[in-house]
Amino acid sequence: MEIIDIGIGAIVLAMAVATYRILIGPSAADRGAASDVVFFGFVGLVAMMGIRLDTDLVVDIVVVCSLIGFLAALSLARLITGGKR
Amino acid sequence: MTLAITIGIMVAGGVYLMLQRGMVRIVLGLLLVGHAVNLLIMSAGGVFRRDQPLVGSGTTPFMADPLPQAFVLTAIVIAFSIAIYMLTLAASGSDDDTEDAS
Amino acid sequence: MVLLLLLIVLAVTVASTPLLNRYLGRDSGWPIAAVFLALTVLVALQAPQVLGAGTPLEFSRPWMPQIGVEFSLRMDGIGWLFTMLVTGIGSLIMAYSTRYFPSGPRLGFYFLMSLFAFAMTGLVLADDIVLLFVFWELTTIASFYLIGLSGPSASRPAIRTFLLTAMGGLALLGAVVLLVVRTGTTSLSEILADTSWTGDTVFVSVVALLVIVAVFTKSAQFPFHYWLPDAMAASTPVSAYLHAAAMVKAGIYLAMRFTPAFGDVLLWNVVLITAGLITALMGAIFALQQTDLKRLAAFSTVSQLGLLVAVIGVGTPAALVAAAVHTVAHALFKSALFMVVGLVDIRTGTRDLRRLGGLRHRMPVTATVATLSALSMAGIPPLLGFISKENLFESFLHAPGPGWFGPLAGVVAVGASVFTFAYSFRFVYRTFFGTSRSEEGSKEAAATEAGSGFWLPAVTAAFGGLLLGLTVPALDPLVNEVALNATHQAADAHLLLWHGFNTALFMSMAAIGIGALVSWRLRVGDTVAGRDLIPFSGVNVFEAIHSGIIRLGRRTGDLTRSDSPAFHLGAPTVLIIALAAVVAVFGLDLPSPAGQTTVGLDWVLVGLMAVAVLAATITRSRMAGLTLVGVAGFTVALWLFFLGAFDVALTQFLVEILTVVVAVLVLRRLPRRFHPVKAGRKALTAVIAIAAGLSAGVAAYAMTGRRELSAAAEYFLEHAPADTGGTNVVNTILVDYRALDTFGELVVLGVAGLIIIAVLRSSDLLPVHASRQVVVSTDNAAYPAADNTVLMRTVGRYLMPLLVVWSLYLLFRGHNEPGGGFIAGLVGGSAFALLYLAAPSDARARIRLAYPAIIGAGVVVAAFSGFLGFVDGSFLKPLHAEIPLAWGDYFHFTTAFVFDVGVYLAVIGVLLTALNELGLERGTPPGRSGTTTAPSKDEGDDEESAPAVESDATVLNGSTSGGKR
Amino acid sequence: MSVLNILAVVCMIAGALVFLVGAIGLLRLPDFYARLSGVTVAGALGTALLLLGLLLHYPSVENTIKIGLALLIQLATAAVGGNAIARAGYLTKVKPTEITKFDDLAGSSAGTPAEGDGKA
Amino acid sequence: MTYLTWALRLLWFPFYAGGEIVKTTFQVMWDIVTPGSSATPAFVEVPIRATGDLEVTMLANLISLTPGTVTVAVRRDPSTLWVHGLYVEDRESFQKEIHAMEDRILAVTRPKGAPEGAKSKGGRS
Amino acid sequence: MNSALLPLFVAVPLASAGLLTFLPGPLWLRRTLFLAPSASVMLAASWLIWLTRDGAVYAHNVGLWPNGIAIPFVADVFSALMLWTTSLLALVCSMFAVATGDDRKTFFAPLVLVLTAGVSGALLTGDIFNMFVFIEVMLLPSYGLLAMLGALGRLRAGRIYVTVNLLTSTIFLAGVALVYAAAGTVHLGELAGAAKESPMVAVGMGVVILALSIKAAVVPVHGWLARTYPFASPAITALFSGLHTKVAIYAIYRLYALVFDGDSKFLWIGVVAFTLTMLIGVLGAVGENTTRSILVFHMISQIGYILLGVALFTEIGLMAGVFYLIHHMIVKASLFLSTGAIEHTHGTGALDRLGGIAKREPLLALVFMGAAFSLAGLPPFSGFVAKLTLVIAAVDDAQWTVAVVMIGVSLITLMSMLKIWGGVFWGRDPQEENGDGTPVAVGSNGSTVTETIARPKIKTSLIIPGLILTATTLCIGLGAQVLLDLSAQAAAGLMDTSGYVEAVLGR
Ligand code: NA
Ligand code: NA
Repeated sequence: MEIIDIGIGAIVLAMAVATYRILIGPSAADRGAASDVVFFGFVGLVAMMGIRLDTDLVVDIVVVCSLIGFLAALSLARLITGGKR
Repeated sequence: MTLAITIGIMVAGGVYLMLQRGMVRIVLGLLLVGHAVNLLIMSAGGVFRRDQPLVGSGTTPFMADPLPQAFVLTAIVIAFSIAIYMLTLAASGSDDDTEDAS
Repeated sequence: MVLLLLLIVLAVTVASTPLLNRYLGRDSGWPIAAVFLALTVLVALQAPQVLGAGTPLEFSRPWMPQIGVEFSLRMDGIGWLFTMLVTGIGSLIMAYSTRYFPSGPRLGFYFLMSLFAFAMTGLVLADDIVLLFVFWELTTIASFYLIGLSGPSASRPAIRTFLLTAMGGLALLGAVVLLVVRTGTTSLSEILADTSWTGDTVFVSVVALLVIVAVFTKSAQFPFHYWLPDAMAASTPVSAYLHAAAMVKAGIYLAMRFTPAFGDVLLWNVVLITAGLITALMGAIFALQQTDLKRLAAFSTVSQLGLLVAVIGVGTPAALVAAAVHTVAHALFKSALFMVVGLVDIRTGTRDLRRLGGLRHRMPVTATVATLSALSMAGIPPLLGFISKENLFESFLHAPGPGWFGPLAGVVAVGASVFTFAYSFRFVYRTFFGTSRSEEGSKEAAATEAGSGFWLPAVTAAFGGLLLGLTVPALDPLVNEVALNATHQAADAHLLLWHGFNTALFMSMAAIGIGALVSWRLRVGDTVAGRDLIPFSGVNVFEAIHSGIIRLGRRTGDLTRSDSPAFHLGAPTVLIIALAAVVAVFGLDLPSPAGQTTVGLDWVLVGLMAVAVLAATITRSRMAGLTLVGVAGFTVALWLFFLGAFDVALTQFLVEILTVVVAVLVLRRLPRRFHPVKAGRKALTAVIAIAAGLSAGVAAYAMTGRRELSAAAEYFLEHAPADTGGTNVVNTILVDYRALDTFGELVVLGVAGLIIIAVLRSSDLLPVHASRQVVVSTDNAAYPAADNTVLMRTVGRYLMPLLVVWSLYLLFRGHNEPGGGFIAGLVGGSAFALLYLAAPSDARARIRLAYPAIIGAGVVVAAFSGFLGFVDGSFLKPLHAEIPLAWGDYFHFTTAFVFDVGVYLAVIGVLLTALNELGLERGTPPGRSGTTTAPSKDEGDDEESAPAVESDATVLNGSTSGGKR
Repeated sequence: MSVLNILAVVCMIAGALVFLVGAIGLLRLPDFYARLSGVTVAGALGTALLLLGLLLHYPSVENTIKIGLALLIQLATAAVGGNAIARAGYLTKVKPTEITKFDDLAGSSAGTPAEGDGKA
Repeated sequence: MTYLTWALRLLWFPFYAGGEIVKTTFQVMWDIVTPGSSATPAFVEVPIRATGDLEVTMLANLISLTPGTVTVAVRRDPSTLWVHGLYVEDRESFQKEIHAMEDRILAVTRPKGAPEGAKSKGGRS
Repeated sequence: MNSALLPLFVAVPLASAGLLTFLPGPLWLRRTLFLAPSASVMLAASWLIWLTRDGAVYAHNVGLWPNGIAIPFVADVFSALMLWTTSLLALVCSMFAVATGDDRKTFFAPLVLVLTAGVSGALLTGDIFNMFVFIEVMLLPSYGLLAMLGALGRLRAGRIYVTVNLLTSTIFLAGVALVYAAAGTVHLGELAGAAKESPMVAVGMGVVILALSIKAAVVPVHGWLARTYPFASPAITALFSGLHTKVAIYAIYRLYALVFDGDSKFLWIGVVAFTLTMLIGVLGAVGENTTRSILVFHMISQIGYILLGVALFTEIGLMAGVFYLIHHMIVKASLFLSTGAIEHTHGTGALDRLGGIAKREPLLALVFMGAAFSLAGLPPFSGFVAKLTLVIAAVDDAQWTVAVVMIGVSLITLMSMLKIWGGVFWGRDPQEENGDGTPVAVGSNGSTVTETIARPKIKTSLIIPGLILTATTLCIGLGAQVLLDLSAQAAAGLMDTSGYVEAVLGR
């Protein structure tokens, strides 16, 4: 158990909360917003894992994640509007 | 233990979804089961060694088994390929429903 | 060699029928008859050796040495007898056929008849039990088609006949296999000489029963007798040959052949005698009932075969002598009678006894033939039939078993003969005597005698019976040899017309006398004609069983007749659970864990996964389902991080995002909510799911993590840099050690792209689902796409180059650090995804690259790098080169990199495919116009009608880079 | 453990807590539009602190560039993503909370049609 | 001279933006962790002077990045943003806050800095 | 032979497929690229059979990595025979597709080539993970081929097909994982005999074999096959029938022989399951009413026959099984092609809407009849030898029930073949049955089509592919010793795997 684990736990809890919001909605837009949080949580966790696992290779991964994660949000926005751009 | 529980949860959820109506839920279920099996492959390498297998970083005695990682990578790509095809099937024809009535 | 010559000549005859038919049509029968006649002579010339010296002719060549099967032939007395029948009668029938049919081509008939002769000859000559079976089945097949030749109405009888005789064939196969396995040889003579198996009562009974079934089906014995009248749908020459003289005799042949083994097995004696006599009696009665001449002849055949089977069942040398004589007699008179039926039928146009009569004046030759044959059949001296009947009676009296059995058998046989006399009389009298029962001027009433070519064969057969009756001692060598072959005992029979007064003679006289009385005084035929003596017919029984099996089959098919994937997915799942349960019940000796597999932090992932999966299972919103499974996917990626699999985690993450991107393209066409499922099904599936989860979890816990690092893993960690020049061991496995896996993987990915295109070309995408058509408010500033997408486009403009650069960066460094062709390709593909998503309209989003070509190029490049490996001795063997760089360093180049480029291209190609094929509205398909209104049209996304890649991969307009717009 | 390392951990834990609060906002805030602020809390400051912590733990020029880049991308994309989802919500008529004072967007003029916007 | 101040403004901008984000983040966080809500939400139309793609995007994004406000819709001609604010006292004061942000951004995107008289151009006068 | 060439069995078709996706060229060139790889694979396989006929095993470590590290490609007489037969079928079915014009459909040619490459890879590889990959290479094109061509229900069938196969592949992979967890290797040479020694490996490999059994459509997991195959286009059904389930069967033979070393403990499971498969399959067949659904159920039944060879695991049983496998692939494809020619020309395979074809198409009738009799095990076709040897093997092993079921099933097989024969080739054509000879057809929606429809003549090019295969089954039946010899050699290699192990591990 390291101190950073508190942070990891907090983020995972946050992701769980967001997951709950995805489940209950009520609107598709709510779900989209909450999935964004899950995604941010993932990026944050990767960053923290860099410290936890003692490697700076995660830096590259964080870059890739933030580059790509955008697509998910834009896609979900499209889904909310039923394909309307 | 933890990984095994995760695998169990994913398989249970995946199988449940897979046995429902509608192509999309089946696809989602199969995706979950596929992920679970990927974790099983990781588990097969022995998850008490968790350092990543980059020669020069980390300490060799704790390096994870690289072979399952290669397997999983291949498996992920294959599953992805099939998943997008299955989604295409879900969106072709008249409906993604797979049954006349529940 | 004579034996081989026989078969070769017959085979050549079969092969030449097409040629003969082309030039001779129905007259093909003449040359064939000539060949058969020549063969008859050839066989007859063997008599001194086979019958006189008692030395069988033999021939043998290996056929399937692996199971000991040989192509071996043997002609002993029995073989000689039946070969003579096949070729001799065959010759007559072939000649007869030339006039029976109207002129014109008869390829099917002559081909099948000669094929049958070939098969029948093979059957009676085969000395290998497997070979015998082969010919046995061939005769069945030939019969099937010969019946079927008669047209649509014959198809059902043909099928019935085929199935029944095939059933007998399978019984024979069973016997064959049992004998072969037991004796270790397939040689028929060796098996029959082998006494090791005849002592085993159970075994011998089983084999005997199987052989009996074969005999009974082939020779139309009760309760399988009904096929023979059914088979009368065939043309008359076929009936005369197959269903009277030859094929039905195959059963008789088989029974004779197996007599050495079964002759003193009581089961054999009793079953054969009982069933044979029942058949004889029943057949005779039925024959008497018939009004159709041909059916009369058919039932008569059944009856006569019954007598034959019964007498073989007696099993004594004398009985076999009787059987041999009666076989000959029956062949002659029955083929003659059938030919008479044909003559009458063709000349008068009917076979109905109720319409015939008085033909003796107009068809004197036919009448003579009919009378002679009928007399022989009825057992009147001096015809051969009389002699054989006498011998039969005599033999029955000495049947084995309890004392009363023989006399009873004799009485029944006499009874059958009484009716035989009656129907023989009826046949001749009602056809040829009295006056015509048809109106003046009808064809029946005006019929005249046929030409000599037509009746000559019948005359030959009928007079043959007379001649042999008069010179019957000439048959002594034959019948004695047959009896010797069949019983392995000498018979010493001396056939005579006059034996003096004995029991058999009295029995004959009784049969004739009562028969005459019955015929003359009681007119039984007319009394019983047409009545159902038994409430069901064999045909009905057959059809009932047949349709019963079909119904059962339908039910069996219904078990899995579901189009629900869930059903077909459930079965394997339950099976796996069952396997797990069995393993759990029996337990496994597990080694102890090789290390601490659980880290405290892991539990947060377990929790997250539990939340995500639970939520995914209960939600009914499609979007929630997709994103929640996405969350589970992210959690898997995190797990992979925890386990030190960075490449894999990154890949998993990227795949997860791209799955969402593609899924959205699809989901927007579908209803917003999942289909409802009944509570009962939910509960059932939940139970299965939990059991499956439990199985998987326990298996994962119990069966992994219980050994040290594998030898292969140790090798990779130790040698990867030296072997490959790369330090990212996972990547070196992917592109060096196991490049073949990766090659396959890239093909899979590429093919996914191709099949998406192919399937959509063939079926069209769903129109956006009615309930999916989101009501979008249009009356406000948030609506216009061009203005509101400016933010993402602007950001995208700056991100694009970054994505491209980063993707190339990942491609180049993959060998040493996380990255590689696949990850790089996904990042590069994301650039296109971004372009697609940020475009203000579908038209602007269209990517004008020939993406199938990119996929193909990826495969070709990867294959090419594989071929390069042959330079160094193996496919996909990486080549290495140190390329000097301007600043003095060296760049380590390896063909593994070329391979990675192939992967990269394929990935990009597939992503482009998905975006373009699924993401854009396609031109409205023909025939469906007007039914769908994609909402994008309402929303002003202008539609360009030309798709980027229309024809199959022939367009390569890849010059326009998507990035430029 | 160096000062930087301690700082890094502090940063990270702070980031994680901010993040958690943002996520809790998803539950507590009254309507969709308000909950978007919770998303922003997590996505902007929360993530930024986490990335900063990472940089402090592995300070190097290369990492500074990369993490700076990552931060910039993260903020830009989070903002655009937030906008896209907010707009999608509005277009699909997600009801604002009743305490919403006014809505200038309802019935607002869309302006002159721009190129590429078809007939809208 | 202009370019020197521009460079300074450019360097300062991240700190300004960061400060704004932190400030608003804490405001929203406070609202989240304390019981009840002090929210006074509204959708506000904000006319802006920013014209280029980059300027509009930066402004819209900065609005979205600061918790409590999110850009909902964009119009290019005339340049206007519609912003959802969580704490809107009244339309004018909210627009003023946005325009303050806009000033900072224009000061970065235009070497000459933001034009004077921001409110006079596009305001709802 | 230089065993380094073995990967070419995979690489050449794949490269050709890649080229075909973008090569503009004229039709003849594209068709050459389409047909030539299968033809050359067939030639090469013939050579390979010649080389391995005496029990030689050729192995090559792809990439020349050390033993146990590299993926080995291995060829013995069994895999060579399979290669030969699969390439023959690929070639013949491709010819049929060229005749029907299927080959001009989008990506048809590259997909078929990839499919055959996957098959070859799965047959040659000596590594179970690699086998998984090649099975996927084989399956992916199939997913498309099934859903892009064929009957009305093809999309629904496509969904069942892809989901079931994906689940099965996932199960396969789980088995591979368990094997690796237990044994630390996925290399077949290193795994030789492992399941006999280690129960954990046995369980893992059991899961793999179970997955293969699903792919082979063994009862009770056969339902998917019957609900999917009839909906593909005839050429595709023929191709699938010859290739897919048969690769799974091959793998079951290979893995059980190698990894379980023929362990007699588990054989009874196979005996029970495969006997049921024979029975349920044939009953299902006789209950169906269209040519292809009858044939498809038969496939299931015959899969039971073939697999009994491995369940007996005696020298003669394996020989019979291998012989049966080869025979069945050829015959089944022939039947699908000849009925497919009818379906393609007349637009239906329903027994009650066809009739009297034997008279109009005697050659086709001959082709069908030969294959049908072969299927039912009638002499002189190969099916007879197959059935005979298998029954002998069963009796030899004192499996009385099995032998009885085998014989009984062959009667019902004949019955259902005659059902097709009577419904399609004999009997009256319902189109001509409307009273005074004015042919009237019933439209697909049940309405009566008034215009006269003359039955078109079936093109010879549609008959020739089936003819080739029927001629092959006849030749195999008449000259049975050749294939029996090879099968016996294959069986010997399965009974004693030391040759295989030595070839891949050098020890
Ligand atoms: Na905000
Ligand atoms: Na019909």
